[in-house]
Amino acid sequence: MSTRQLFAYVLQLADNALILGQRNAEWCGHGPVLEQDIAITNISLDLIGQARYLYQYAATLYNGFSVEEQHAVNALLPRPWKAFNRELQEDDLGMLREERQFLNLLITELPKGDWAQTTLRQFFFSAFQYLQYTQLQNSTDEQLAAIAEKSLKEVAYHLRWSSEWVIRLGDGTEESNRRITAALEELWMFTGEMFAPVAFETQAAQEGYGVDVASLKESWLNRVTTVFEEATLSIPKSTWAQSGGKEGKHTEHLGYLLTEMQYLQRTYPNAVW
Amino acid sequence: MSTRQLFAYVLQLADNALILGQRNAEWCGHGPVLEQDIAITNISLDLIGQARYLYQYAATLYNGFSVEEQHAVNALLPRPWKAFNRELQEDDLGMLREERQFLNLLITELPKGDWAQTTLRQFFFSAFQYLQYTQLQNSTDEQLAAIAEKSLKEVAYHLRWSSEWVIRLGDGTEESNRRITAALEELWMFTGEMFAPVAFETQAAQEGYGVDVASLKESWLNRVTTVFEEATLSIPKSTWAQSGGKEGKHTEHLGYLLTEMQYLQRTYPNAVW
Amino acid sequence: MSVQELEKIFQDKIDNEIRIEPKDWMPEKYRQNLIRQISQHAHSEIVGMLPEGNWISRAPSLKRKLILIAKVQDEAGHGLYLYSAAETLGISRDEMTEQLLSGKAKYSSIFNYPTLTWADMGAIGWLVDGAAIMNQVPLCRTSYGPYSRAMIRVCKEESFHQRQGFETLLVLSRGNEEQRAMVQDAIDRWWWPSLMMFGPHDSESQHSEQSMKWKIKRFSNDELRQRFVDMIAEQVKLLGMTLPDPDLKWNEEHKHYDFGTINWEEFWNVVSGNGPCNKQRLEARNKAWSEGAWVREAAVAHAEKRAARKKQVAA
Amino acid sequence: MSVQELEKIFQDKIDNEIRIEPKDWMPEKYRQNLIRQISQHAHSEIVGMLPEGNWISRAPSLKRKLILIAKVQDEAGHGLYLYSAAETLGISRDEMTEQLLSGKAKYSSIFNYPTLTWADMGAIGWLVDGAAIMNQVPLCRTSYGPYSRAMIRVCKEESFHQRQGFETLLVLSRGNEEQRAMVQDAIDRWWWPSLMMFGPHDSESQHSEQSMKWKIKRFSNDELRQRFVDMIAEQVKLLGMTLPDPDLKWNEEHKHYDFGTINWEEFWNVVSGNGPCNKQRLEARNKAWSEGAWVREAAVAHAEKRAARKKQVAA
Repeated sequence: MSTRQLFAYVLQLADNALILGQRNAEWCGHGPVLEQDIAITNISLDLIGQARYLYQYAATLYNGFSVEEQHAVNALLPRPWKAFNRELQEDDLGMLREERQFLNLLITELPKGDWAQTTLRQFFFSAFQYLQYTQLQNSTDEQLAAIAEKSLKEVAYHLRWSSEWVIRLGDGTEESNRRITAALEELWMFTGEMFAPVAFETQAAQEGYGVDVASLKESWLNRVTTVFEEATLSIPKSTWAQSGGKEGKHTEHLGYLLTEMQYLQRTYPNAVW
Repeated sequence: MSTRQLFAYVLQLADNALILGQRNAEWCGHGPVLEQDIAITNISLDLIGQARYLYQYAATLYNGFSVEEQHAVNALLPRPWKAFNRELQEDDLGMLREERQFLNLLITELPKGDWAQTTLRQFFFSAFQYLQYTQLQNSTDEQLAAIAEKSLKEVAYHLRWSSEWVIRLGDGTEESNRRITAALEELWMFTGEMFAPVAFETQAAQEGYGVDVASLKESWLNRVTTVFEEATLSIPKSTWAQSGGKEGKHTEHLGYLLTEMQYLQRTYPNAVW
Repeated sequence: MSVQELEKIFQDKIDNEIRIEPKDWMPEKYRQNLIRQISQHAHSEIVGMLPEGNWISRAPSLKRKLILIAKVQDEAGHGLYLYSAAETLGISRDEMTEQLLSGKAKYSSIFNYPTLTWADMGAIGWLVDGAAIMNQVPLCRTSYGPYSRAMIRVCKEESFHQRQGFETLLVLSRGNEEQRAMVQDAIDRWWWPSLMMFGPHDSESQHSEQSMKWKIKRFSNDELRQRFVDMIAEQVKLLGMTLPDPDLKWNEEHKHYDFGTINWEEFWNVVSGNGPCNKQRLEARNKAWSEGAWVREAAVAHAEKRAARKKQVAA
Repeated sequence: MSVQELEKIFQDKIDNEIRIEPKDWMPEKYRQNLIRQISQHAHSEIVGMLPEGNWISRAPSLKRKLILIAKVQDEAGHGLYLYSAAETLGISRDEMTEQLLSGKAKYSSIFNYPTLTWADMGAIGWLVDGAAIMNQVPLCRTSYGPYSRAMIRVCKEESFHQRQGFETLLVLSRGNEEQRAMVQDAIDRWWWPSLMMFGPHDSESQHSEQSMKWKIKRFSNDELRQRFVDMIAEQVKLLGMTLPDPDLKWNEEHKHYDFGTINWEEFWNVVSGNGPCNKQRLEARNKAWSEGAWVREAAVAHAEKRAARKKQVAA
């Protein structure tokens, strides 16, 4: 098994969860109504919790690597950590890698926008993550399978919650329909990336520890279609897809997010908090 | 002469210029009309240029200090620099000090807001800076006197430009009047700090290298009154003044500004750019 | 029954520590007083989310980020319990919200101070939540049933937060030089405002006497403040830090800590709207509320459509 | 005079390198063609402020911040010259702005790529401004007077920017490992889009032939592209970096560099609105314009009031 690919694969799952969790947390204290402030914050907590499991696993993997294996993933390691002279830890991975080392999907890093953008993005992502993690339960990698299983209950809730909001806003007022339609126009071109495997995903699927994301597209479209019907929304015709996130080519938004998120770790390298 | 106080005094002048310059630069590419995009960007360039002279001077001062003098200003030095093993430079002071070490007036760090907030803030600050630098030309410290003299032409332009905008918006449309009135309500309580000397300013005035800011208040009020009359605005009754900036106690806004501004210097300590 | 008789039954219940329930008769002033106090408390929870929320995006580790988010979320939960308790007295949550947003209703002035460093997250947990608990524990036995039950839940979580806050500071106090300086600085900034949280001196307090009689309140402001000082003056030693009060010292005779004079001018200034963040806090709440209007409207509209369809199907 | 005669005079002037001036007769198609080209160029300057503006707040030193701000400001200035040149052809700046904001008018597609690291500031100066100059230098001799004069000013500043961009990269290329990686990465991302800036192959180019005849254009897309490749392929060696093209190599026979195939699918996709930042760029411009509306109105209203007052005084 190619450990380099596995390391990247785990990081990618972790980055998705962390970046979307960080975005959703921006709502905390600013939600449209108290109960929903709590709900979106819960999703944020779940996602950051998943990210922690995954980063911890990636760190464990790395610390157990042979010298050659460690060398092979050098490009993904946080530079400041190299001077710390200690084992790799979860926060090194989440809080000290550079923008070009983050492998998250572009859709997770887009600004939170209004409630329509936030809930529709969550729906697109959760519908994908639900399918991905369902299959990941069968991973040949026990750790990944266990993390997927543990997370699935949470993801199922995110999917239900976000589906309900898409329906509510689509089939709500004229304004809410207008806003979610605008959000759809904004977000649609970022959904294709989920199903376009990059090298380490292809390898992961072939070796049985990862998921063949291309194969999830149909089920995902079915789910979206069902929810959209109830929401009186139509699936856009355009099939052009933005890509690059899983290879570290991001939108201009991610830099600002990381700047803020990593501020203290960068200012006080290797401090204990 | 107390070198410790002089060092703080120079830093305070520099911080005011840098922080306001950084704020104004947020307009670059986003101004309400091309000519004004250029104008506010010019002001930003002038201010950051002033900041550079002042930080360079502060660094020169420090590098010439005796060991005891250097020790006395320890609390104002950028922590990462201490590991660089080289002389202090302008960017260490501007780009690596922490929030609690910044001595700028609170008014300079407030968000840019709309055009009314930006121009009114500029007017309040430039009217103050004009008086301050006019007197600073007589500083017993030749460097400060020279920087003040060099900067005054720029400041005079900032003052003229911002006065014109205050008048235009006050005596423009109903909306512009409403907006500048709101800006006034927001900003007024941050003007008092300019004229309330902190310890190092009192010392600076006593020793003749600095300006007695309290003495500038009346002239400042006269200038504001004249412009406000033409702008059909009234000076608020409230005399409550926010303070703390000159002692490093800032608003919640400064942290975010510094996080962004210092990002690269924190990420790659002591790199050459 | 005459009002006098009703009042007698009411006061007897209170004197016998029997809780007043929503359907019980109660004096109008008792109701009003409770609405004011509970809603003010609820508003404090909601506005209290903002100063800590300010550090969510910048929390220094993933674990600390989770803890902080969960804590701020708990405050939203407390707000919910308390608004619900107040609603049993015949006021709607929307009405209370309007009072907050218009500036008519008050909230705890402590939240009008800015959070400037990560250590403030610890100091708020330890000092601000600490002072809040000191005020709130007696409220678990307050005379109005829904309020006392809400407070039992709130207090349990708050004391957890206080321990977390102290632990945050403890870790920092064992950290590097800058982290230790951060802790002392945070204590220096939050100490006096925390003392002000107990309200004016008993001699200046408006609502105290009647509240005591109704057992809405059980201890005076000064009593609670003294307890708080005694507790913190000991705990601060564990951090290896000091409180910014040269007059603080143990009084062997009274078995209490003496402490310096509170700056009441600052207190009244902040209460009356001149704090460093009063405008900012209210603006943030107003923004959330007004930008959320279309969302709330959509939810109502959709629920109505669904109900109408259901009815149609049933018919 | 008949149209044929006018056209002859017009073409004679052009053939004799005499500039056409605003008051001269010109064919309607020449006018339209120029308006399209000049306004597109002006829009490119304005939209071009955004990718670089993205790093102003994060520039790594005060000196670099000043240089970057000044550069972006220069682009605003170029926009101004060019809008003014276009206005001499009978279109207002507001009209042109509306065309940009509605998506009707185009701007250079290169600005629909994101700026991801500080090295992008260097790469844009060196490659993007470099390609722009290659296109623009011949325009200093373009047949329409106001346009050619505007271009002379623009080109002078642009070549300064290009040198600055190269110098930025040179400093980074002598820096630490991460800085060097940043440079290579920026070159990898900006190289191909820069080549696309010269437009489609001559065989696919819509407006070329007529533009050549009118001397609006003086060299073909492919000619200019080749010059650019030849120049950059040499300069990149000074940086100790490589261009991301395995097919790039010196052709001794033609005395030019051969280079690989451009991804025209990507080109047309970005042109047609699917680039990574098309939406973002137009949204930013729309936001600036609509949020500035009240400011522009206030300025007009105040100017009118002043004028009215002056008149009253004069009367």
